[in-house]
Amino acid sequence: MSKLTIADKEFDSRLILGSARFPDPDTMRRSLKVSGTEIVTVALRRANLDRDDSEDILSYLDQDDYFILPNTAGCYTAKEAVLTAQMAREALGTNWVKLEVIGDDETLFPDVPELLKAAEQLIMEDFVVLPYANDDPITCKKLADMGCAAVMPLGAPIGSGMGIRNPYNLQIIREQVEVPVIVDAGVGTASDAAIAMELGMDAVLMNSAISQAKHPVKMAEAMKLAIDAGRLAYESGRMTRRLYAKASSPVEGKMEVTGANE
Amino acid sequence: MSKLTIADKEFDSRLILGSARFPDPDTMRRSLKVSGTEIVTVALRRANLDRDDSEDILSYLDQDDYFILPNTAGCYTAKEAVLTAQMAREALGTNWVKLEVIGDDETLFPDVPELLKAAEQLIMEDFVVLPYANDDPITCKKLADMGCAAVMPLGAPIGSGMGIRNPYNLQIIREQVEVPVIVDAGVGTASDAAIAMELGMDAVLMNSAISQAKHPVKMAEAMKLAIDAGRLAYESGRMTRRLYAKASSPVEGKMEVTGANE
Amino acid sequence: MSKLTIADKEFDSRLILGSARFPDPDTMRRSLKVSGTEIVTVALRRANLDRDDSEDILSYLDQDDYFILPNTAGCYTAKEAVLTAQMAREALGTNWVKLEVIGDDETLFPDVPELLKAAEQLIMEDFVVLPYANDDPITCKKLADMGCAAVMPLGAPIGSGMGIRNPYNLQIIREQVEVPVIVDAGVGTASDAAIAMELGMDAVLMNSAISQAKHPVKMAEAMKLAIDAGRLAYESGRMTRRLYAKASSPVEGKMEVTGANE
Amino acid sequence: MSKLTIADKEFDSRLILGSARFPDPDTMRRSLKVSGTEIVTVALRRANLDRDDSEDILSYLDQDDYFILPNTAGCYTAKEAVLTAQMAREALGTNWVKLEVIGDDETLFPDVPELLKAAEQLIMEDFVVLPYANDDPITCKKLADMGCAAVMPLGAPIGSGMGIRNPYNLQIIREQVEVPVIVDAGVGTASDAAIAMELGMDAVLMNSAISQAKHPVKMAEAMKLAIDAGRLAYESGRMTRRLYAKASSPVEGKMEVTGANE
Amino acid sequence: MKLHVNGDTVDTNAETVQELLRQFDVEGNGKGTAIAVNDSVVPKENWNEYQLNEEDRIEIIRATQGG
Amino acid sequence: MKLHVNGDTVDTNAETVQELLRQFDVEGNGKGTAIAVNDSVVPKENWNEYQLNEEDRIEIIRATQGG
Amino acid sequence: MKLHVNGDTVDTNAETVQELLRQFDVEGNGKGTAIAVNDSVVPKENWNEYQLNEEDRIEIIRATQGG
Amino acid sequence: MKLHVNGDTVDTNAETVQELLRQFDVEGNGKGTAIAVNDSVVPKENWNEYQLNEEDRIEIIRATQGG
Repeated sequence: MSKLTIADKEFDSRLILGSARFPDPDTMRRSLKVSGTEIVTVALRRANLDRDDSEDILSYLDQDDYFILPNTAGCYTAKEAVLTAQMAREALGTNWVKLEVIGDDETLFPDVPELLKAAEQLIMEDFVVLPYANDDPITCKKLADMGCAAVMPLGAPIGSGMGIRNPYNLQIIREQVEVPVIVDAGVGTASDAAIAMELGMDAVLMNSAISQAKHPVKMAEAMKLAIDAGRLAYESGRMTRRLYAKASSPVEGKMEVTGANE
Repeated sequence: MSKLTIADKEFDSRLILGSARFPDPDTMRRSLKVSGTEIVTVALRRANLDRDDSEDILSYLDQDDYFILPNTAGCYTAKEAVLTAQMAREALGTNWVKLEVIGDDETLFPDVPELLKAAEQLIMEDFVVLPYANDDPITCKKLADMGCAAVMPLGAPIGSGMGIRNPYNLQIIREQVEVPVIVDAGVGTASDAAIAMELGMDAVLMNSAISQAKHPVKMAEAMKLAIDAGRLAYESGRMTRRLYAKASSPVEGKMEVTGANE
Repeated sequence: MSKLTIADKEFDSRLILGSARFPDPDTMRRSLKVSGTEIVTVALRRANLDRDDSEDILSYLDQDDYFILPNTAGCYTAKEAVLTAQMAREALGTNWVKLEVIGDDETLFPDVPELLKAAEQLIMEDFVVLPYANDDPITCKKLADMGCAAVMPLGAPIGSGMGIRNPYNLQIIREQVEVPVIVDAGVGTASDAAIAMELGMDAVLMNSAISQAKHPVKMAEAMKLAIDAGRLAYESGRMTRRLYAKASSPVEGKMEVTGANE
Repeated sequence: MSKLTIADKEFDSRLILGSARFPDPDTMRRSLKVSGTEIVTVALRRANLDRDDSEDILSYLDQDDYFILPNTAGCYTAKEAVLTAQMAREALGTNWVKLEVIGDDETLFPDVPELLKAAEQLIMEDFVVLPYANDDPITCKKLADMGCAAVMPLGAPIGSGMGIRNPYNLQIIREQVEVPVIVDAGVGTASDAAIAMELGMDAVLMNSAISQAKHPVKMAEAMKLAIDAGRLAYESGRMTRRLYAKASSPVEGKMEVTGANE
Repeated sequence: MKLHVNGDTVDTNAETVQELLRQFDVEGNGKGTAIAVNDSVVPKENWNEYQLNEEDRIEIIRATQGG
Repeated sequence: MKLHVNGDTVDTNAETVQELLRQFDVEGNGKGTAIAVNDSVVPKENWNEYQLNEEDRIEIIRATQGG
Repeated sequence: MKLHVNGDTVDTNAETVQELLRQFDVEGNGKGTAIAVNDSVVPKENWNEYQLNEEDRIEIIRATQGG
Repeated sequence: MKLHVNGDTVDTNAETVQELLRQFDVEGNGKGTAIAVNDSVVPKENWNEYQLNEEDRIEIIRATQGG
């Protein structure tokens, strides 16, 4: 199975995970481990100044040696997103950023002009930008053309688990850009991830599908396998579809039975 | 991951493979091995009396220690199918049979009355009967009730690669019978197999999806992973679907940026 | 729009309606009228001997001059179905029958062997048989070959409103038999009916989609239009599908604007 | 069936047609007439100065008394689109415009920032703006909020005939904006149009589905019926879906037959 | 005489199908009704003379709403 | 005077938009035609007096079939 | 003696199934082969003594690739 | 001096970013924390000398779980 290259980094796993909404930190750690992921996303939030934040997710992720990808979740404007990315760079020592600039909090769909503006500025500031985008070929092409390291169209709304709602658009995007295409959001179960990979996507980023499953660790394993299954199937060149049947057992050499066709 | 039990036998793999239409015997052997399958189907055909059949598939399967499942492919009547099963028992020393009684050679759909008749007689003769059936809850229930060891509804026509055409019927069948439900035929790529397993199917039997892929060995690996992915996802209890988004990153604690919402 | 011919009778409408489960007889009458249907199905049940059956559906249907098609709903065996058909012929003076022989009362799927047996006997007794069948090409072909006047595969379970679950099977059936193919059961809304007709089906038989809508009379009109729309679209020869766009406005002769492509 | 109101105008028909790519002007005129449409779109192109443009589409449309809606097809920038709209207003005496600002000529998907910019400026110049948009709730909401008279998300790429690729997004858009939602592009056959209307869309704009059908006039009639069917079904309140069957014929009062259940 | 009519046991003096129907007030010449005795249809034209016997199972059915 | 009309370079004596249109036989009062000079629309009522200058870019457009 | 073996008419001196198999060089004790005479399976242990008759229809089948 | 720290108004004697952090017991040299004053990031190496002014808006943020 071929490797995933984003910017100048090479990854064995084509599964990128979010760290949010797990029942508890231990379940998160075991899920991440089992999933085989190498990249984990984190958000940036105000430090709680009144008490010590006992659960320090970052230390776990650091100990387990993940490549940490900060996001700009919750930002509505380019200005907010750019500052958040700068803060993330300062806090985490990475110039990679999962760029989210959303339009509202009901759909969490991107705000396209603000997203483009933020991407442009962050690229000028030498960030490696991985933008969460609509499944819109034009926006994705613009993002790729301006120098984003990958484009990350959504499969369905964040946290919806609705799967790959429009495989056609993803297919067009895959054909229109050179950089990796990563499906970000929408995957709800293993077959969704496999379908994304079979469409030729380079990776899948997910969070709720694992953290909100009844058994997150088991689902993490399912996702690991599904990503590999889908990628291998893509590389295998699937059989052609046909409306009618085609016997797999040989049709010649059948024995004759008296009265069989009476 | 729980094991598969058919009749009195337990299997680790939930993938059953046909041995037909591989580009060559070596590709077949490697594909079977990589797939992790424990059960392989064979057909029965007239021996070629003019020359030695140089490629003896059976000896390979025997060497590699697969559980061999003879089929009655190509039979149009209960009489033909029963005799073929008896011949298979004699030839292979197994009382297991994948029972196929088809209605025509264009669709290769089962002939329901002949299938039921053949199943009934074979069960009386102490066969372990695994019937290839329509995705028809009534026929499957009859087959289960009369003592078939499993029911094997089709996902789509044999050799069509059209995937799981009617997941609803499979779901109903799964709820209506106690014995294992094995999707036989129709799977074309890895996600099809995962979908079948996520529907709660107990196993998938396939052939062309692997043997007719451009790279069969790679696809065999894809299928192994997809079956496990789908089963694990089924056992994990997937997240619930929702039309609208739900943020995975925390919504509280976002920093404030001047003029962000102007 | 071409006419529908079943046996020796010609119909203008390709919509066949059931008369059951309307909120009240007046709504039924108005729905039937608005739908444009010419054929209405009825069931046969024990007369209530204790009191006068005040609502006599039959008299309404007779007054409004519908072609009445008795069904054998609720029959589980060929014997029951044949006797019911004979009773219907006696009661209604018609040798047409919608033949239903079901396998259980949860799925209401047909019992294939009993259905075939009943059809065979009724054809010998000179009935015009319209059998409700699985979307199974083999069973439908047998029914057509033995002399049924039409075949009526289900789109989805009776009363489920799930639409056309497996258009591929219906398409195969349409190609495999010469007699009219009528989708019986499953249609839930107008587009389902249009889809059935676009697949080349000759007619659609429905009941709950209208009688269980919030506004049955309005839905009856919707269905009338949808059936005609689907049939006309089928006869029109639809445009070909393409993954990419094709401009409808002319691409040449666009005016030039300075700096437009800056 | 309720009427369609856009800006201050009321229309009986919910079908809007393009005038392009018909085999000949007569077929166009007959198709438009049969479709019942009241609004017809036209493009603006350089006059042919070398010879008289013998076929003057406009005069036909005028004679037949359609409400003419000029488009800005082929424009890639806000500047081009605004000038085209101004030219259209001058040429046709209407301040209505179907605003198209596309990103490339392979997908014909909108360029979101340019579209928003053009819409904003045209609204300031008192145009009634009907923008062709992605099926993106955020962009549609911005367009509605800035004062567009309707939003026109695509069902699939222009001229693709792929149908409604992502009904979920259209449903979200319908819930998020107050102005009419018109599906523009993608419809390929009658059921596609019905599906759009059943989703609660207010109208459908199409062109190739009719002009590229084998028999455009017949397809125009199909579309007229499908639009009405879908709208009526939407207003009727469809039956609820259920996985299992529900008998429509009464279950009580069935006669008893000896040995029926043996 | 004891008969089984539509699943109920009935004591009656009726000796023919026609008499039985009259007893139950079933409008016998109307369209929409049919009679079976012991799983065999009795055609309308025979109702008048068809003799009933002790323990006969009689089904009187009518057309009703159905899908 | 040299003008650029619909992308072609044209040598003309026409001094106003109206004269240019007459030269090209474009029916100037009919509905469906519009004129822009150097990316600005020239309203119909100004065609008569609108003076053209050397190197002006003129677009003469008409409504046509479109989707 | 004339037999029908796998659909072909064959003239043979073989009197038992075992002899017939030997004639065709079919490895009779190996796994994967079965014999039917006139639509009935002849078990391996009977091949030696099973007498063939004029016009018998014999099927010699083997396991092969199948789906 | 009055500052706005993470949205709350705070009265403090701290004169530099470093002092402010110490006051809040925020582990200042650890990975995972960043500071902005009036919408501009203050790099770690400047915390020590960065002078705060009355009414400054300070954001102290940390990496946390996110998708």
